[in-house]
This record gives sequence, C-alpha cells and structure tokens, in this order.
Amino acid sequence: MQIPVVKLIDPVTMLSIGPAHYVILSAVLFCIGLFGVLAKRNAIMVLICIELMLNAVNINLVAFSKYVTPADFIGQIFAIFVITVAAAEVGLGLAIIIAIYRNKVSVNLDDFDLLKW
Amino acid sequence: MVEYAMNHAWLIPLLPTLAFVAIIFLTRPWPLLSALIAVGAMLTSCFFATFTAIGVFTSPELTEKPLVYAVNWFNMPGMEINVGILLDPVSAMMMFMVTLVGSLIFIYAIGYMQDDPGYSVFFSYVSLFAAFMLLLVASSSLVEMFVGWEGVGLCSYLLIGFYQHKISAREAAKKAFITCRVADFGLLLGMLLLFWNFGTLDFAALAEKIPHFQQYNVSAATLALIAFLVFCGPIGKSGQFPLHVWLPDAMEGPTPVSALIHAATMVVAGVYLVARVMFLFHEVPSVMQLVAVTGGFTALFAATIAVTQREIKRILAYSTISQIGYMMLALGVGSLTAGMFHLWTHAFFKALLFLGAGSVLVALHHKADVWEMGGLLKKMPITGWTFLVGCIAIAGIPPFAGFWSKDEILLATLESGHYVLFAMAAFTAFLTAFYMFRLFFLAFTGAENPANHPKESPWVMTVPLIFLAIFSLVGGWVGTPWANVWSEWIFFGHPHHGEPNYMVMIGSVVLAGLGIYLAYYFYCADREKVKVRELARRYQGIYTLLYNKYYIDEIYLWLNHTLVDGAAKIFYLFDIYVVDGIIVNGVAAITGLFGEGLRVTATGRLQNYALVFFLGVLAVFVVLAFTSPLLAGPIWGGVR
Amino acid sequence: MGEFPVLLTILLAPVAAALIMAFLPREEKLLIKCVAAAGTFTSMALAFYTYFTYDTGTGGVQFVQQIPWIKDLGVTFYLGVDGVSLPLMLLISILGFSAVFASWNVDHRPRDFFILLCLLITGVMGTFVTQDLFIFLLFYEMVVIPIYILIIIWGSTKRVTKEYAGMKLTIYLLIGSAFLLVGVVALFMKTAGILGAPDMSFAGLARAAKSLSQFDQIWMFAVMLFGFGSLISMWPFHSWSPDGYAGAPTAVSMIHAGVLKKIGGYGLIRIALYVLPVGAQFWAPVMAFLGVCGVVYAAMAALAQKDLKYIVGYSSVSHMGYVMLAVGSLSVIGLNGAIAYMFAHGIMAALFFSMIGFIYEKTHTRWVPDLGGLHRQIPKISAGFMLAALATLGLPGLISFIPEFTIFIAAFNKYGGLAVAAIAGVIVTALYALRAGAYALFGPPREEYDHLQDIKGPELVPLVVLGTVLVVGGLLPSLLFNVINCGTIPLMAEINAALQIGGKF
Amino acid sequence: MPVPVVDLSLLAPEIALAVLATAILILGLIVPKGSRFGLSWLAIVGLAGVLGITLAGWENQGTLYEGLFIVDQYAIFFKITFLVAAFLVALGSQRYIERIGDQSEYYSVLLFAALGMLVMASAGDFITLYLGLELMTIAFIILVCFNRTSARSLEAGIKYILLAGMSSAVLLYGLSLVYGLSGSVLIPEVAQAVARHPSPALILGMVMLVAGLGFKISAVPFHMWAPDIYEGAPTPITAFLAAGSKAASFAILLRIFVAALPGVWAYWTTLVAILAAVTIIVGNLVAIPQTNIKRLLAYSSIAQAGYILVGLVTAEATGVKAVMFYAFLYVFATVGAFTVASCFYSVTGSDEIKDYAGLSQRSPFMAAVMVVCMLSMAGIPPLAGFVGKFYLFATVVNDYLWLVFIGLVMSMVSVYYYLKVTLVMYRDEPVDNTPIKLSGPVAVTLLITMAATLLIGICPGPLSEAVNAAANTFFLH
Repeated sequence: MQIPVVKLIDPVTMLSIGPAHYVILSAVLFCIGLFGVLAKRNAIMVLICIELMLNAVNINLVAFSKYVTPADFIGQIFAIFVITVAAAEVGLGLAIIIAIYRNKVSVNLDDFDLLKW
Repeated sequence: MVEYAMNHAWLIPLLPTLAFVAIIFLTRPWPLLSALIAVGAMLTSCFFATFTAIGVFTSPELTEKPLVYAVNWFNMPGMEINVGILLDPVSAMMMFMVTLVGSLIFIYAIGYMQDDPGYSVFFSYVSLFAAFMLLLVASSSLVEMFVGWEGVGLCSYLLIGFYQHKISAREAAKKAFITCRVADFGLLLGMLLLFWNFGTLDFAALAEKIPHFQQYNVSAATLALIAFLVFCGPIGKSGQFPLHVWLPDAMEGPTPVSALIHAATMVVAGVYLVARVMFLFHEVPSVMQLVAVTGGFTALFAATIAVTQREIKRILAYSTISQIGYMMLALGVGSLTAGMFHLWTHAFFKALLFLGAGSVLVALHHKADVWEMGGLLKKMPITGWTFLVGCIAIAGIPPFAGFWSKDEILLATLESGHYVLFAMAAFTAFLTAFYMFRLFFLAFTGAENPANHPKESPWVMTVPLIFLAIFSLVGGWVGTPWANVWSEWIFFGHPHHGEPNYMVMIGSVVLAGLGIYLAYYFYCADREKVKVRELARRYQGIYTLLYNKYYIDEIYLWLNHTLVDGAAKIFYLFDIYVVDGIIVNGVAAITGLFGEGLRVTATGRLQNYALVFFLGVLAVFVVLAFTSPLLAGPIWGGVR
Repeated sequence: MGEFPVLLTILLAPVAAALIMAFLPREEKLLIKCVAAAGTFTSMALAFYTYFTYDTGTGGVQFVQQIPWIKDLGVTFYLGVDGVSLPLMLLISILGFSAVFASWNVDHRPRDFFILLCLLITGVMGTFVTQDLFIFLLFYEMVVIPIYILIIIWGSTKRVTKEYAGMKLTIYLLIGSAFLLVGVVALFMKTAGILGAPDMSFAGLARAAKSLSQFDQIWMFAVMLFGFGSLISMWPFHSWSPDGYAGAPTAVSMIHAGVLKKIGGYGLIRIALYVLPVGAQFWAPVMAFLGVCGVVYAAMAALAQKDLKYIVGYSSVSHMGYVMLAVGSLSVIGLNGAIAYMFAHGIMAALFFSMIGFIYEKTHTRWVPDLGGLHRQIPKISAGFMLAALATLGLPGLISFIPEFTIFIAAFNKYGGLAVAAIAGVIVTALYALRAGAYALFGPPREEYDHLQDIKGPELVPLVVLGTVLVVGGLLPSLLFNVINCGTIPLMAEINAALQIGGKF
Repeated sequence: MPVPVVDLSLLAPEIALAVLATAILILGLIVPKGSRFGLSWLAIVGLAGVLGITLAGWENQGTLYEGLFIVDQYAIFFKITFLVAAFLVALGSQRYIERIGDQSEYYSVLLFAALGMLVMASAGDFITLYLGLELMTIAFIILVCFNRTSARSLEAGIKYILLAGMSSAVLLYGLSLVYGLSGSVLIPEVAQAVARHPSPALILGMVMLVAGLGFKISAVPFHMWAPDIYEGAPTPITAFLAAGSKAASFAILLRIFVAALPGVWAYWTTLVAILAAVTIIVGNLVAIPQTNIKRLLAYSSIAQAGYILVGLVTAEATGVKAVMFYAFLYVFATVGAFTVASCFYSVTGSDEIKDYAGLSQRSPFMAAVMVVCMLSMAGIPPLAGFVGKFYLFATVVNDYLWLVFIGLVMSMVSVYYYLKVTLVMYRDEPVDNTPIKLSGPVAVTLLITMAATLLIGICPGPLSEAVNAAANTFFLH
C-alpha cells in the first residue's frame, strides 16, 4: 500500500524547528546517558546518566505530543508520570547508595562483585 | 493288557518324571527310599514298554503307518505345535531297550553309589534322564524331540558333573554341554528350515510331505542343506568326528551314568534321530554319503585311539564312539535295519562292559589305569567272566550279539557298493577285537598287582551284570541271517533281507580272531610286555600321536581360549572405551564444558551486564531489520 | 465387568502400602516389610485373577474403566488390558512381590526403601494397565526418580560408582524419553488436526494416524524407536544398562531388568507399531539389524565379564536384541514371540538377579574368581542360580525356550541370514551362562564360605515363586500364548490393513 | 462529552489491595515495634480476602477509562496467579523476615509490588503499563535490599536499581517512539497504526519494548542481572521475583504482542523462537556447574522463562493458554523450592548445596517438596510441569519442530542438576542430625505447593478448562 510520506527533514524548512530536531536531540541525549551508564564507574554518576536517558524520553514524548497528537495531551501526561517515577527511583537509588557506602566505604561499581558466576 | 499299555504309552516317560519330582521334593533325606522309588518307577515303565512293544510287533501295519496320540501344545496363527506319543517298531524297540537297560543299571547303581553323599540326588537325576530319554524316543514331533534331546543333554551335564567338587568333572560337564550345544545350533537351524518350507514339524506330516518336496517348491539343494543341518545334531550328541571330544571326558561321571547315558542310550539318540527322519535323508543321497563316511571314518578313527589308551573307561568310551560310527555307517549306506540292530545289541554289551568296569573300579578304589591292574579274574570271577562275554560280543564272535549286528552292517556296506568303507569297517572290526582283548588281558589276566586288594562286588551289582551278559549273548539271535525277524519289523521303505553272505561272516570272524590273537600275543603271552613296549618305542611318533588323541582337544582348547575369549575381550573393551567412554561420557563432558564456559560470562560487574543488555537490543533489532521487509520503506514510515 | 475396579485395585494396592508405611515409625522394620509384602501380594493375587478370568474367547480390551480426564487433550483415564499388556502386568505383579522378599534383609532405612519400591512397582504397573497414551506417559517417567534414589542410597559401587551408574541410567533414559515425547506431541497435534477433536487413546490415535503422511509416520516412528529403544537397551543405546544393574540394589535390578525394560518393547508394539504401521514397515529392517547386533555384541561382551551382575546385565541386553528382532519381523508369530519372550526374560532375569543378590549378601563379592564351590555351602541359592542360567541359555522345558523358538521362526521367515547370526548367539549364551555357573558355584569348596547360611524362610519366596513360573510356563506355553494371541492377532490385522498388504501369516 | 460511568466493582481487587497495603504501612507506624508480628497475619488474611474478591469477580468483565484499564478473564486469571504467589510468599516468609527487618514495611511493600502486578495485568495502554511496571519494580528494589545489614543484599539492590532503571529507560524510549509513530498509547489503536504502516523506527521502538520486558522475564540476552539479584536478595523475595514479576511481564507481553500486533507478528515469531531456544539452552547449561542453591534455581528460572516464551511463538489462543497454564503452575514450583531454601537458610544460615546433605533425614518433608518442585520444573510426569510443557510444545510442534527437540532434550538435561541436589539431600549423611522443625505457616505453604504441583500434574482438567475460558476472552478485544 502507498504510505503517505511526510518529509520530516525538509531542507527548505530546515531553519524552522521541526519534530526532527527534537527527535534527534533526544536520541543524542539518550546515547550520552547510555554511554554514561556503561562507562562511568561511580554509582551516582550512573544514576544521573539514567536520569539523562529518562529525560531524553521526556523530550520525545513532549515533542511527539505537540506534533503528532496536538489535540489531547497524552505525551505531556506521560512525561509527567515519567518525571514522578524517575524522582522516586532516584530517591531510592540514593538511599541504597548511601546504605552501601556505609557498608563498603565505596561507591565504585567495580567494588561490588560479591555476587558472580 | 496290551491294549491298555498301548493306550497309556504316555505313562512310560511320565513315571520316571514323577519319581524325579518325588525324590527331589520329598524323599531326599532317605537315600534307600529314593533309590527304591526310582527303580520302581523304572521297572513299571519297563513293564509298560514291554507290553507296548508286544502290541506294536503284533500289529504289522504300524511300520508303515505309525500310531500317534498327540495333543496340541500351543498354537498361534501359522504355527501349531503338537506333543504326543508316536508308536512304531523303532520307537517301541527303543522304549523297551531303554527301560530294560535302565532298570538293570538303576539296580546296579543301588550298590555302586553306596555311601555317596549325593545318593538320592543321583537317583533323582537319573530318573529325570530316563524321563527325557523316553520322551525323546516316543516323541511325535521334532520340537518335542528337541525338548527331550536338550533334556538328556542337561541330565548328562548334571551327571557328568556329579562330583562337582572335582575341577575335572566340572570342566568335563561344561565341555559336554557346550559341544552338544554347538551341534544343536545346526539341528535348530534345520528345524527352522523344515518348518519354513513344510509348515509343520510333526514326523507323520513331514513323512507325508517330504517325499514330494517339489510340490512345496523346495529345491533339492535346500533339502540337502536341511538334511545336513539336521545331521549336525547327531554329530554332536553321538560323539561323531569332529565333535567326539566330549564323550571320553564324560567318563568323569559315576560309572552307571557312563553305562546308561554315554554307552547305551543317550549317545545313540543321534542314531535314533537319523533313523526317525530317514525319509528326509533318503531323499538326499549326497548327505547319506556324508553320514556313511562320517560314520565309517569315526569308527576307524576312534578305534585307533582306543588302542593306546590306558584308563579303562576311556578305552570303553572310544570304543563306544567307534561302535556308534558303525551305526551311522549302516544308516548312511541306507540300512536302517542294520543300524538299529547294532544299536540294540550294542546297548547290552556296552552297558555290560561299563558296569563291569565299574565293579572293577569299586574293587580297586577308582584306580583306572589298566596297566596297574591284572589277575582280577581270580579275585572277581563274576565280573571277570561277564566282562569276557562283553568283550567277545563286541569283538564279534558268533554266536554273541555283536557278531550278528556287525555282520549286518558289513553286509549292507558291501551290498551298497561302498568298498572303501567296507574295508575301513572290516579293519575297525579287527582293531576292536584287539583293543578290547588288550583291555581284558591287561586287567583280568597276568600277574596280580600287589598294591590292589580286590574283592567281588555285592549281588546288586553282579546280578545286573549276569542279566546283561545273557542279553549280550541272545540279543542278537533275533536278527540272524537265517531267521531275520528283526528286518521284518524294523526297516525303511521295504524289508531288507540280507542274503546270508558266508564270505563276509567268515572274514569278519577271522579278523576278530586275529585281533584277539595279537592281543593275547602281546599282552598275555609275554608276562613282561617287552614286545609291545619295543613296538611303541619303534613307532614313537605314531604312538604319542594316538595316545594324545591326535591333539584334537588341544586344538579346540586353543581355539576357545584364543579366538573366542580374545574376541570377547575386544568387544568388551570396545564397549566400555568407545561406546560408553567416548560417545556417552564424551557428550556429557562437552555439555558440562559449555556450562562452565558460559558461567564465567557472569562477571559480577553490573556494567558488563548493562553492555550485554544493550548489545542484545542492537542484535535483536538488526536481526529483525534484516528478516523483515521494512528496510525498503522510509525510516519514519508515515506520520500524520 | 466394571462392578469391581480390579485393575484400579491392582494399581493402587502398592500405593496404599506405601502410604501406610509412610506413617509407620522407622523402627518397626518387620511390620514395614510385612505391609510392603501385603500390598504387593494383593496386586499379584488380583493380577492372577485377572489373567485367568480374562475371556480369551472374546479377546480385546477387558476389565475396562474409563473416566474423562483432560477434555482439551482428549485424555481419558482409561484402564483396560488385552493380550498384549496382560502378561506384562502379571509379570510386574509377580516380580514386585518377589522383589520385596528378595530385599527382605535390607536394614539401612528400610522404610524409605520399601516406600520407593512400592512407588516404582506402581509406576511400572500403570504403564501396562492403561489404554491411553497420555496416562501411559504419566506413569512412564514416574519411575525415574524412585529408581535413582534407590540406586544412590542402597546401590553398590564396583567398576563404576553407584552415583555415576544411577545418573547415567536416569539421564540416558530421560533423553530417550525426550525424543519419544517429541514424537508423541507431534502425533497428538497432527491426529488432533485430523480427527477435529483430540483423542489420546491408543485406538483413537491409530485410527487417526492412518491418514498421516508417510514422511510423518516415518520420522515419528524414528524418534519413538530411539526413545523406546534406549529403554529396551537396543544396541548401540545400551551402555546404561550393565553399569546401571551393577550399581543398583537387587530389587531394582530385578524390576528394571525384569519389567522396566519391557516397557520399551511394549511401547514399541503398542504405540509405535500399532499407531504408525507405515513407519514401522520402513524401520523394521533397521530394528531387526540392531537387534541382531545387540544379540551378538552383548553376548560376546558378557563372555568377557567377571562380575556376576555384569554378566547378567550384558545378557539381558543381548536378550532384548531378540525382542527387537521379533518386533522387526512384523508378524503375528514374531509379536507373540516378542511378548512371550519379554515375559520369560522378566522371570528369569529376576530370578538371576535375586540369586546373585543373595550370593552377594552372603559372600560380599560378585567377582567370579573369588567365588567357587558354593553348591555345597548354599545349595538352594545354587539351584536357583543354575535354574536361571539354564533358562537364560534357552533350555527346552523352561519358560524361555518356546518364545525363543517362536522368535527364531518369525525372524527366519523374514530375514533368513540375519536370523542365523542371532541364533548363533545361543551358543555364546550357553558358554557364558555355564561358565558363570561353573566357576561361581562348582569346583572345590572354599573354607572361607563354610559358615554361610543358605536362604530360608522369606528369602525362599523369590526362588519358589519365580522358579515355579519358570517351569510351569515352560511346560505349558499355551497358558501364555492363548492370552497373547488375543492381543496380537487383532493388532497385526490392523497393521496389515493399514499397510494394505497381507503378511505371510 | 458525557462523563464516563466508572464501574468500580471492576477495580475491587486493586482498591482492596491498595487499602490493605496502606493500612499495614500506617499501622506499622502506630503499633509498637514488639508487637508488629500480628501485622503479618493481617497481611496474609487480607491477601486471602483479596484473592476471594478476585475469584468472586471471575464473571465480571469490562473496560474502564476508555480502554486504559481492561478487566477480562485473562487479566483476572493472572491477577489470581499473582495473588496466590503473594499469598504463599507472605505465608512462608514470616519467620525469615522477623530476623532481618520490620514486618510492617516488608508486608506493605510486598503488597504494593503485588498491586503493581495487578495493574500490569489489566493495563490497556502504555501509561498504565508503565505505572504498574514501575510500581512493581520499585517495590521489588526495596525488597531486594531489604536486609540492610547484608552486603550481598545491598549489592543486589544497587545492581537491580541501576539495571532496572536503565532497562526501563530503554523501554520508555521504545514506548515514546511507538507513541510518536502511531499517535496513540492505547494498545488496540497502536495495533491498527502499526498494521497500517510499520517502519524501521517503529520496529526499533518495539524492539526496545521487548528488551524492557525481556529484562523483567530474564530472557537471554537480557538475563544477566537475574542470577546475581536472585542470589543476593532475601530468599522469599527471590521467590516472589521469580514467580510474580515474571508472570506479570508475560501477561503484558502477551497483551501487547499477541493481541495487539498481529500485523507485524509474522516476522517476529522466528525471532521469539530463537530467543526461547537460546534462553532454554543458556539457562540449563549454566545451571549445571552451580554450587549455590539460589543461583541454581535462578538459572533454572531463566530456563523456565525460555519455556514460557515458547508459548508466545505462535500468536494463537493455544499459545496464550499454554503460557497462562505454565505461569500458574510455575508459581507453585518456584515458591515451593525457594521456601524450602529460605527456611533451610533460616536454620543453617547457608545456601550452599553441599550443606543440604542428609536433608531427607533431617526433614523428609522439606526434601520431598524440594524434589517435587524441581522435577516439576524439569517436566517429569506426573508433576504439573509435564502437562505445562506438553501444552507449550504442542503449540509449536507443527512449525518449529527443532524448538521442540531443543526444549525437551534440554529439560531432560536439567534433570541432571536437579538430581545432583537430590543426591546430596538423599544419599549423604547429615553433619548434625538435629531434625529441622517447620513453623506452621511454612509447613502449610510447602504443603500447598506440593499438593498443587501433584494435583495439577495428575488431573489438570479443571485448570485447563479455566485457562481455556480466560484465553478466549482475551481475543475479544
């Protein structure tokens, strides 16, 4: 069947901000976050990078909400939920990191390998 | 009475069976009672057998048309096996002979087995043997006969190994069973082929069908093969060359056993089988030739060995082999009459000889070497004289039984034109006379051996000897060339009247006489036996060869230990190292290794886990992207 | 004839015994044993009743009980026996009973032992009394775990450790059954598709399978052949068997060699052959060939053994070769022979193992060179041993001869030359059987065994029961064949109908 | 537009559970520390009550909030499954928790986790899905590191939160893409959109979604976290994690893929089949060399996930049904095995397999339960696992025969490591012969699990019919 194609990246309207910009931005942000998660050795940094990833998602959601479903605010609602949950998650994360720091005097992820094989 | 006996012929095998059961389960603790039960059962069967025989011999049509009482044993579509009793002169004669000789030997055994720990067991075994033997004789179908056939084999195994604590006895028993087993393999195949081609194993039916085997589209070659395979059985059972090796060793058993099983009855079962299925052999002359040659050769071959043996029972054993060779020869040249006749006479005098030997052994406390005996005739007259009768009978001096039957055989051989075989047979007759009298002179005449203190055996042992001696004398008179009652009854095809051939008679007598004289000359005339020693020294090679029975046992032993056991070892090692070791355990080991290998990927570093996770996502996406047709479309697809 | 659920009772009597035992105190050893004996005896008595009241005139499946079980799998709890399963059911009940007495002297944790034993017996029993494939499977693998535990706790370590032996036996058979399951699942789906509604009863499957494609039948039969074949220790999938038996305690060896293996043969006939005749026809030569290989190979291997249990272990592999050969002959005579032979072998193998068990118990060795002259010290055991040995070598007049003969006839008709090799196995069999007997029992007695006690009292039961069956079955084979005919004739008729060919018989 | 009428009776279980959880939390603050043990009973009884409510609502179906929240028998069945799991875990873990922490917190969090699962089961759109998922996850994070004094527990906790966070981020990103490209978050609408014009980006979104859920069900290659967390977490939690969260994730996976994406499914099936095969193989092979009972069970539960995935391969009622059936019986097997482990731990303080020596003599019942549960996982008749596997593989035998071979052969391989445990428990002589006493509730738990495993195995008829009904309602939407 014939798919109605909308040029997301339009050289003419390139200067005016379009959905593509948001999508690309969020993608970049996501990748940065992912890199952090994989590369950083400090638990707190990793936690922050996860936040980055979640925020990338939020950007996506909001952008799509504006361009795809402008009528109802699904995206925004979703984003708000994400923010809330993320907050809870971070709180919990920090709590655990503190607890484990008490226990091991370290927040370096490489020190946590009691459990393996 | 006769009617009754014929209608209840099935009792004849049954009674000894009952005796066996009774002894094993009830009367084992009371030896004498057990013995009496066994003897009683045997005598009763003998009684029945006698009347049956009379009945059979008074109704001539039975020779052509045997009387069969059969019941279904088990059946399934395409296979119906009956068991029953088949009465015709041959089987009647056999039954009579077996029960008669059996009874005498049982009685003898009462004395012989005195104060033996296994007294009752012995009588239970021999009763069982008698049962199986009679079943074999009376059976109406090949399967049933096979049951009896293996059964007697079993009993001979048990009785040869009766003194199980002796290594030699144990080995002899095993040897006997396995040798016969090898032979029975052939017989079994023959039976299968028969069944396959003719769809039945009843003698009567087979006798109907086989003469017109072409109708059942069976080629002559197949029939020959069948006949040959069937003949394998007798070769083993009747100790024909090359499977004769077990019979001499079988002498490890108690002497009554040797007399009953390994002289009079079981070993001639092979002859009986061939006679039974004569209708089969008759169709394939080639195999008949084979039978004749095997018989003739065995006769001569065994006789030569017997000449040099020292143990009294071994000599008799080889003579048995040789005599059975005669019977085979007779059957081979097509004279059922002569074969069965010799079987009949041989039963008596060979039993007599063995029992005599037995009584000697008892007297000498089982010192078996004839060279250490001597002068026994004075000390044990009854044994000695009866033994002499036996020797004369087997040597073939008229009017003793052996003469008539042997004469029949020689005659038949000659008439059928097998001159070479005739010559061999004749020479065998000479040898027979020689070694039998060698035995006699060595044992019973000459100087006494001071080491021995022999005394005559009790009457339970001597009375049977006397009876047997009588039979060895008169047993042959039923078949004299002038009044040949025998051939009126027992024949295949048409009655065979051998014209009295005086050349043959005289010839054989002369040969026998010569043999006896030589024996006298070497072993009786010169006290010191110097001549014979001289002779042995001169022909050292031949002597040792004969003395060691042509080294055949050694060859078999080598085959058994090197080839069979070697092969077994190889199979076993292959099994544990290849099938089990490499394949089974190998697979298991590999699985385990995979487990270990994958295990170490769990490093415990959560970022490695994250990496794997992410790579997984990519991988899945890539796979999916390439398997799905979507890459064609634009990245974003359609967006509103 | 459903007024009294006889089969159900036969099946559940041992379970009941097990439950009772579970609540008895550990110390009540004698009581425990008696309970076990009672349970097994009940099922044996009823099994005999069933066997002799089975109406051979009408034949077919009798003593039927049906309870709808799983609707969407078309499973019914379908109990019933016919000529094929009846002898084997009788066999397990006899063996179960004798096994209890063969292990009468177990004093290490007897309660656990007899509970597991009863469960094992039930499991085996179940496979024979059901007519529904799914229920068959339920029982088929249920026995695995009791056997494993029995081996690892009460087993003995010789050439290989009992742990290894038990694990190998278990895993090997399970892998086999995995393949079998693949076949069954596929069969189930395909037949369900054909019938519209699923049906797991043998008859239903057979009906539906007629319209399977030839290819399907062939590959399904192949996997089933592997599954059942490894259970019946078909060469070359036999290597679990000798080690397993050597490691196992007497009772397990008896039941495993005696009956459990036979489930393989039974399954081959009842499921593979009956449901997938086309596949069977395709694979028959292979079965026969492997069977013959097994006969010769294992017999030769047995010849090289010095451990009594290994001898019998290999000999049972070799004897199962005959069964494969018979099944491969695809004829009424062959099937008759196969089933009768499975029965016969069950009896004699059990007798053999129980006697070896006693010898081991008394002398603490199974190593033939260390034995000898036992016939003087323990005559009864020796007698039983010799009886078993003679049955093993197929002595006429004992139960094993006629089935063997029948198998030979059937095999000979179909695969002349191949059969000859199998028949030649008879010689080797005689060789190792007699050697074992001769070297272990006969010859000069050894004084270190003079003090030995011969079996007496309850220990005699296995010898008496099995010995009687051995002889009676040998003298009156029709007792066996009249029943078996009722099963095999219709079965073979179905198969031939499916194959559109009239077999030679 | 008219204000939609909300039939709260459909929400009864969720509401009841939320109330219960909150109540316990609050009471925990009020009741003095010493006497909080009663709260555990409150939780247990309450769970039973909720279970009753749910069962009562079996016939009561419908959708709320314009399809955001779907209540069909499919959902209800899964809810029952979760509640049963929660109930058994709660019942079996009283003593265990008593030693490591506060009863009230533990039980309230446990209930919240259960609540999250319930929500997931009837999620009709991505937002609800996400909420339920996160509720469950966060609750589990708390529970995993509930034993604040143990380094292992904490390590498990941090690993879990970071990895779970990342995975949910990935999941969300996928969701956002799907939403963006389909213009809706309602699963049915998404379905139509995807069916109308699928695109690589959409597929990427879907893949991320799968990855996120695959993480929860610990399907290879998203499984790496499972063994560590399972080993480190308090054993009852491990049980709940293995049984509950897996089942919940499967519930939602089925909802999304089988119901919602028939259009793109065609070329997903092969992928799922491969995933299933790999998961089965890896899980079983790595379990072989394990020496710690929890880790062994962890790997075996990975393998179990593989088996359940088999049911997803064919997007049909039979598959759905098989998954539901297996998930249900799997709950009992897992909880049973882990409960044995947990109360063994609370007696001996060890999880090493070698310490299980002679368990059959110290406590025949525990040993028996262990064996039964493990063999049920292995699929040995007459235990429940056999029937479950039969259903699962029956669905794929026609198209993916190789998968059936792998699955069944591997399940028999798994018997190997289960039997190694059996060997230790039954053959070896115990080091100290003191019999292990079981507290009443634990005994009841074990009894229930064993009885259920046997019962479902021997006569699966009733359950399979219930499952049938549920699976059919599933296709109404």
